[in-house]
Amino acid sequence: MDLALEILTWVLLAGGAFFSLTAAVGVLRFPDFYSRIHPAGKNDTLGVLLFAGAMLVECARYEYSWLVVGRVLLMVLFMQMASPIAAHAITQAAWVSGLRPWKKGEQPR
Amino acid sequence: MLALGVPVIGFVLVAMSGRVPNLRETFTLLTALVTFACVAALYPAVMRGEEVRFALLEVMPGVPLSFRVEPLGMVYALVATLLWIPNSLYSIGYMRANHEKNQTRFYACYPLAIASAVGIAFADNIFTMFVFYETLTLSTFPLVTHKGTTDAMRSGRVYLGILLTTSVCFQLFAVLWIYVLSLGSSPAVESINFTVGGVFRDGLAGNRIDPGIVGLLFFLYIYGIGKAALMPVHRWLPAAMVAPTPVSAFLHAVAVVKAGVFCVIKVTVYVFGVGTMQQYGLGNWLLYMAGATIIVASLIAAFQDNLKKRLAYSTISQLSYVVMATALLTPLSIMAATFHIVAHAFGKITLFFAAGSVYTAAHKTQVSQLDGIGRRMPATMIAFTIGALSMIGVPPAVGFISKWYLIRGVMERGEISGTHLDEIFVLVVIAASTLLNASYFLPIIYRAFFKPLSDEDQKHPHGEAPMPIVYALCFTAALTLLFFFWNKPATDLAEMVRRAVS
Amino acid sequence: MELIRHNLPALIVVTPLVMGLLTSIIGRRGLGWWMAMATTAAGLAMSVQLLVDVLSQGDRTVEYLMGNWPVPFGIGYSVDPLNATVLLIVSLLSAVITLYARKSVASEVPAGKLNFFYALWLFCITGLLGITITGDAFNLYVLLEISSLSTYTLVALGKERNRRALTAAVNYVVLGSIGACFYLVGVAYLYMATGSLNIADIAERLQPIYASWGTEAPIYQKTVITGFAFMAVGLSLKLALFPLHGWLPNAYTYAPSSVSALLASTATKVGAYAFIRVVFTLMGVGFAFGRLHTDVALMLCSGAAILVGSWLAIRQNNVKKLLAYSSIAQIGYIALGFALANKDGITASVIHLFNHALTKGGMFLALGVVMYRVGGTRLQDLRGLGRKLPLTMGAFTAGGLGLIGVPLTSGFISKWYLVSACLEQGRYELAGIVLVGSVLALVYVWRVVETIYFGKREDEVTVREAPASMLVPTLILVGASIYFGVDSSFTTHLAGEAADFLLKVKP
Amino acid sequence: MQIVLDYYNYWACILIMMIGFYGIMAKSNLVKKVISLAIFQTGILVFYISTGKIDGGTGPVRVADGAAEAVYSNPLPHALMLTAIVVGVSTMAVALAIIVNIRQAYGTIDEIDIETMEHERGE
Amino acid sequence: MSPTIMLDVVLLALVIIAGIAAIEVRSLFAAVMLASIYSLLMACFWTTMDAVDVAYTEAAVGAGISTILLMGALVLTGETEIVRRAVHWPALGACMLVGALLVYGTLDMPKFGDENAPAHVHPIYAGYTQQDVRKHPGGKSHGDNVRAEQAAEHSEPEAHDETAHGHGDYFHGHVPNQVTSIIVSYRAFDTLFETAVIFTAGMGLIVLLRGRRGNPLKGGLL
Amino acid sequence: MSLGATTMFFGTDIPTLVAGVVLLFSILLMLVRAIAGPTVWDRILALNAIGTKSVLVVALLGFMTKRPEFLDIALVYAILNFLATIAILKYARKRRLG
Amino acid sequence: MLFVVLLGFWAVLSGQLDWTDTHQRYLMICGVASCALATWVARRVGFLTDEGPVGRILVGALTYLPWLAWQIVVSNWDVAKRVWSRDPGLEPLVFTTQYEIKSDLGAAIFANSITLTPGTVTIAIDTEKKEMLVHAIHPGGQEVKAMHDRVARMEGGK
Amino acid sequence: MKDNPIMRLAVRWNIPFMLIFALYTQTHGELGPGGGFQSGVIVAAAFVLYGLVFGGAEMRRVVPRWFTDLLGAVGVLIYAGAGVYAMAMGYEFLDHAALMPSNPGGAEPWGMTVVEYGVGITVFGVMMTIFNEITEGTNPEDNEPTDDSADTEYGS
Ligand code: NA
Ligand code: NA
Repeated sequence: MDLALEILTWVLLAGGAFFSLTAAVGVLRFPDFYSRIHPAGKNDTLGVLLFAGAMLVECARYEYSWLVVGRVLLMVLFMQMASPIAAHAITQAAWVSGLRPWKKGEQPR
Repeated sequence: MLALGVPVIGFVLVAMSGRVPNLRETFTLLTALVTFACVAALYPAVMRGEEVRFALLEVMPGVPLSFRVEPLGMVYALVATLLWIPNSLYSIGYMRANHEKNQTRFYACYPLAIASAVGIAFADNIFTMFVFYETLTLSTFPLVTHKGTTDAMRSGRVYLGILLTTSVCFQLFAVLWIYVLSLGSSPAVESINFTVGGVFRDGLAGNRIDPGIVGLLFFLYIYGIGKAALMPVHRWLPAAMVAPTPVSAFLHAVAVVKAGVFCVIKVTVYVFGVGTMQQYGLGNWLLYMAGATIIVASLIAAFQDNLKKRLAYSTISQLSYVVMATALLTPLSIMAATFHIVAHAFGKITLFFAAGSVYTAAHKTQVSQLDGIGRRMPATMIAFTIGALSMIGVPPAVGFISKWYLIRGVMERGEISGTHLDEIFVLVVIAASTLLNASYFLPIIYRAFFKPLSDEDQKHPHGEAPMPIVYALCFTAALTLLFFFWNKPATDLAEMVRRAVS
Repeated sequence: MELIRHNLPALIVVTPLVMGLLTSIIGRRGLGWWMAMATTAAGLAMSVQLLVDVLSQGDRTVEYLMGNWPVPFGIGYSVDPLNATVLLIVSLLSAVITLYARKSVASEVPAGKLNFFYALWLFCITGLLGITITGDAFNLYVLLEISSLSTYTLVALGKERNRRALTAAVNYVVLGSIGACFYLVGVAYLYMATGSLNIADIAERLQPIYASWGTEAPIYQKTVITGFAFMAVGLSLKLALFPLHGWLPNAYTYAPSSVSALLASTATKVGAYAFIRVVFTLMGVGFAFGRLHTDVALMLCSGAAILVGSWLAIRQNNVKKLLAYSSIAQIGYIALGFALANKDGITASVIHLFNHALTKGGMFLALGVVMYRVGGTRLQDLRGLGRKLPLTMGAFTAGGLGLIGVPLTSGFISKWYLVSACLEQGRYELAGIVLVGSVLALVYVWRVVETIYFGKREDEVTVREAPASMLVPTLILVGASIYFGVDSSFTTHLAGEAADFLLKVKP
Repeated sequence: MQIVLDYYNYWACILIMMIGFYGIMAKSNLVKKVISLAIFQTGILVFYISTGKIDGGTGPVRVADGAAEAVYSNPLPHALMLTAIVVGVSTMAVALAIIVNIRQAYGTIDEIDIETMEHERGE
Repeated sequence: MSPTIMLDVVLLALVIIAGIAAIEVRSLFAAVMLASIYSLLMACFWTTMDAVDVAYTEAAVGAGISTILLMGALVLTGETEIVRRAVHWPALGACMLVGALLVYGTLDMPKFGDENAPAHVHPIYAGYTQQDVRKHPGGKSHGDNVRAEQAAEHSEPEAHDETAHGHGDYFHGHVPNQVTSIIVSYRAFDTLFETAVIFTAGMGLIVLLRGRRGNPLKGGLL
Repeated sequence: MSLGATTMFFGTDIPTLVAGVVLLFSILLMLVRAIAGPTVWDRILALNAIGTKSVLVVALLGFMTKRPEFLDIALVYAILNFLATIAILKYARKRRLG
Repeated sequence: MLFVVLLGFWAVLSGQLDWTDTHQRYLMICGVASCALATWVARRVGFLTDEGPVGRILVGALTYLPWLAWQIVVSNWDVAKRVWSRDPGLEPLVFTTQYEIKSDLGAAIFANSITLTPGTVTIAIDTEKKEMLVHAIHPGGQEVKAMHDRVARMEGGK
Repeated sequence: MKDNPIMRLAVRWNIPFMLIFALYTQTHGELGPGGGFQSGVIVAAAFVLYGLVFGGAEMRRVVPRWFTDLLGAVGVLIYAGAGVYAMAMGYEFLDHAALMPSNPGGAEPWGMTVVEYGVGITVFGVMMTIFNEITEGTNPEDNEPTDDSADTEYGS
């Protein structure tokens, strides 16, 4: 049972790390601001969920108090709320400032 | 120590009565008279050989501001306070006649300067002497720059610059050095107090101090006393000629340069000790330096057309007489030096009064303008003649006496040392300088009395200067003559100095 | 009373802090000044009492434990003759300058901000007093920062008169922060080597470290040396020791008049005190001077400070700046004194802390009057003021004589001891530099004095003598400076006690 | 090599301090100077905090069960650095306030520009 | 070796990159952002160093205050930097000198993480972490006398009895956070002045900024 | 995070460590974006993303050192990162904060 | 209601709920006071005054959230594939979408959901015209209808 | 930003939770990380967030300027007051034992609590002041008086 839980944490951690890295690579590779916001603002969201999952499993394994569980949940909740809001706010600001999206075939910028 | 307090009170009174000129000048004269009276009152005690001591306050632990009356100081104090009386009188006449500005500041500074001079005269230790030496410089600075013109300011800067720089860099250095040497359980120096026979005797005898260092200290002292105007630190004196004539008289005769040479004698006698100096052969270079100064200054004086400048260079050479006499390091020569302070003071003040009188009455400053002036201003020019004779050393002027003692001093030194190179040098200097003195004073007298008035002067008739000036002038001229015949107080005191030295 | 007396070391620092807070809340308009005045007066009384207490102790120390935690666990204050003297200097000067500040500040700072001005003023004083009294190396840093931070703001307030105040302030912020940071780095290295922050405890724990250095396995040698180096450089920046004086001239010149006076008379003094404390109590003379020969570096720096500072002062046309450069030279005298590390040297240093505070403070106050009445402090603004502001200018001149070190002024006493100390150590060249410095001082002071008394004014404006509230403090300071030149028994006694304490001579 | 590993934290903090110090000296823009100063200060923070670290130690908050066996990192440097951080940010606030005033008075926040302006005015 | 050493090294590298970038980047806006990033990374580093309170504070200061401050200042000062030369050699020299001295001093320090470093064997380390520092004993101080009287009045033996409370722990209420116990109890005096420093900064801002008329940079992107 | 099977061989928590290093590596990539720009929006984007990842790093560290109560730090991070993003945005849009 | 939620929040954070311990008692009192204070401030800043049927939306969210989570996983996978593929195949476009959600809260949830799912980002909301400007990295991202309907239903209580 | 419903909501929903979090940080300072300083910052952050979105003038309606200015001083006064109280009771400055003479050890955490409140209040006040001052006069829509004589003193 313990080994199963441990393997579960590995999987979740690996998934989280994978999506985080994906986000970063996306931010580097994508051609313009508007397309970068997709991996940056949100591939994280899944990454966060997976990491949080790993932490919760950990809580179960070590029987950390419910306070720790509560904190993990709070953290996830807050980040899932804040991250799209921030992403939205940034794109809106960029849009209002006059930045226009890259079209297929243009030079990346 | 009333002698010190009175001038300070006088300063306050003068400064406060600035709005009422008559009151202010009354105070000035009154202060002068009372101060002289105070100093003179001490004379009998000194003659009785009593110890008059007074410690004002302890500025730093072990470094008090204290006073002691001894014969040498008495000579200087008497001369300064006595001559201040005619000087004040003369100032009043001069300042009124020339409508000078800022008279209150002018009169206020005098008492301070005199207080400083008295302080120097009666100082008990090298610290006290240094303190009053400095206050004398500072209190005379406003007098020198009295006119406030750019020229006056520049000269004032030279005056202050040279006097303070030398005193701070050399004299203070020496004072502190001696102070530091006097610390500890077996000090190299007995104390910072003036001691008969000097403070280095035991230290040198016990090998606690190198004679070279004593020599260096002596050097520092001599050049730290810039008021003695030994070349090459004499530049301040001609520069100070920009001041009004009463001030020049004050500088040259009453207080300032006298303070310089007085300090030289006092330090030589009471700090370094004549015997010690002689034993270790420390003062010889000074003899030559002073001799050179005498000759060079006299030569320069001979080529000056400005009357006051000529007098200034004459002062430089006369001061070096005192220094040279001191440097001979014999009891008689010290006596000569002491006496020459008096002699030169009387003569020089007369000369300056006369020059100021000429400026006030005729607005002339150059020697070449003086043709025939003796007929219009006979009193002034006769006084001038007396003063000049005293400078040259012709009897019956008082200058002769000091030269007499000086020559006796040279002889005495010959007996002591056995070598004669120094003595011959001194004698040659005396002879040469007498000739030179004559060569630059006699032409003036000749011009004044025997040359006709120039055409220019015919158009501007004038008489004698105002009465206070003439009175002062006659008084000092009379003193110059009188002192030749009745000089007991001075000789007695000088004699006491001689006895203390030998 | 007994309660107050026991808590004096804490009260002396806490009172201005609390009063500063209250001042910021209720110190509107005039009240701010009254509160500052009452506080500084109380501070003066307390520091006098503390000094008396210290000197009456057999071991010449008064200890105080904050929160009653034993040192080195808590922060301890320890008062000895040296810092009791510096406390007296700071509280005396701050009281007199506060007395003066009212009108001057009212004319230079917007009325609505006076409560904050006086609050910052009191905070600055709190910091300075705290630095002086604390026995904890890190606490010293915090107090240093509170005084610095309030000083930056106070200096920047000079912007109402001249925008240069702002650049001066920002320059001060940068250099002051570097200084504080260097000090902090130094503390870190010493903490590394000893594990403590209490000055006395560090000093004790350094002993075995020093002892190991001669052996084959020296411990923490490089660490301790580096720690000391950083502390020394940091504090030198704070005390504006040449060549780290860059912040000082403009800060003093463009700050509001009272602030210049307060800074000139107290801030660098406290910096010098801290330096002395680090060298003598924390690191020990044997290490700092004996092993590292920091004294040689200090002598070089202070000699250069005397000559260069005076030389630059000569070239200034703004009299405030002239005084600022003169301060750099005077700091050189102070540093030179303790670099000599003999009794006369430390005595000279401490006396000069005292005397220079009085003299410079008085001169800056006199200049504040000029600012108040004439509106500028350039040389041409002072022309011919000798007749119009006779007392103020008299005070300025007297102060100037003190700077030169004319006999019977307090400056002379300092130089007397300093030169004696140089000669005792056989450092004739340093004695010469001190004396040459006096001559240079003569030149720069005399330029101003001449202008005051012999300069001609083109504009014949009517300038009245200073109001009594400004004149009296000016005269107090200059008068004291003269008094301590004529009778120096008080200052020499204090300084002697301090020197004995530092050199561990048993009383 | 060993010395690099033994002290790697210290090398990093020295590097950070040097970066900050360079910025303070080299940058004429005042805001940049302030940022550099902040970086310099963090270098010191790193230094202190590193001194407090103990291998195998844990954060100096007592673990709930059994205080005896846990090794805590030294809390003292942490406490000191809390103060230092606060002091640093306060200094930054005041510095920026002055810089804002400078911008208003001079129209620029470049030190060299300001000096040139004052020099031309003859100060 | 601590398990976090890898993270440590990587974090430090990131911190250094961010620091250099913040100083060298042209746009002040970018510099402020990079400073903010720098601060975030720094806070991660504090956590690896077990300095939880410092991390907490760094987060509050770095992400919260200083970003707002710098941004606010940029509003009022403009954001372009004039770059005069690529490398300022004298500054580089000075910074090398400082660096060299620092390196020199580090060479014989206790090793990083060494539990036998003087700082950790000094009694104050044990005192703080075990919280068994006792208040100043003896009757030297006035306070102690008062305390003794009060103790006599109340006659509560456990208040002065070590054994009654385990390890002679002075913090009877048990303060688990040792950092907090240092900053507001052992060294509360420091913190008092730290608070005063904050307030001083507040006053400084009021005095220097309040009452400014007009914005020097009217307008903007919108 | 897990000190079970893996620690038998390595004495340390390898999976969490690897996850942490990967997170830091992605921070590095984001940092490159923040430095390179090119628009201010790219930088803000990168800042925000770095903030998110830092929160994760801190949280992971808490678990790694077995002190999960330090999650508070992660929380405060998340909150203040949001604030910083909004402030910077506000500035970037309006060139003012008030 | 907010007060109760906040109390819960406090309890999760604090965990000091032992009434017998003096210090914990103090902390609990603090908690209640804090919640009261926070509620009061929330009123002051206009919390819950103009957001619409909050209660119903929150209940509806219970079913919506799991669905949303699945959507997030799917779209994340999609973006991840693009990131790692040699040719990301980006054809970005900006489009507007009308919405019929009444409350601000609903609109916000909808907009956030669009943003949360990778591939689409809400650029702007116009509450007057009831339309949103959305950026998508490929044309397939235009399918937001399902999401809209769910949110609208949630708001409607069905 | 205040015309954007997302931002409006985000901020309004966040504020109470941030406040609770801050007060938690404040009161649990001696149990876990954090304390007065961090609490003050978070409380201020909540209002600053509000100010960023709704404008400085609106924020100052919620938290008046005189109030925050005052708090800066009040916090330090509370802190120093704790010390002065101890002194007045015959203890050393800042000896928390003065709060509970019968049980000095037990008084320690209470004293710490008191001074932490002082710190928190000051930090909150000063953070708000910083935001107020650094943003003053930059919003052309604000028509608040910024005259120094009217505003620089508390309670005007
Ligand atoms: Na805490
Ligand atoms: Na705390």
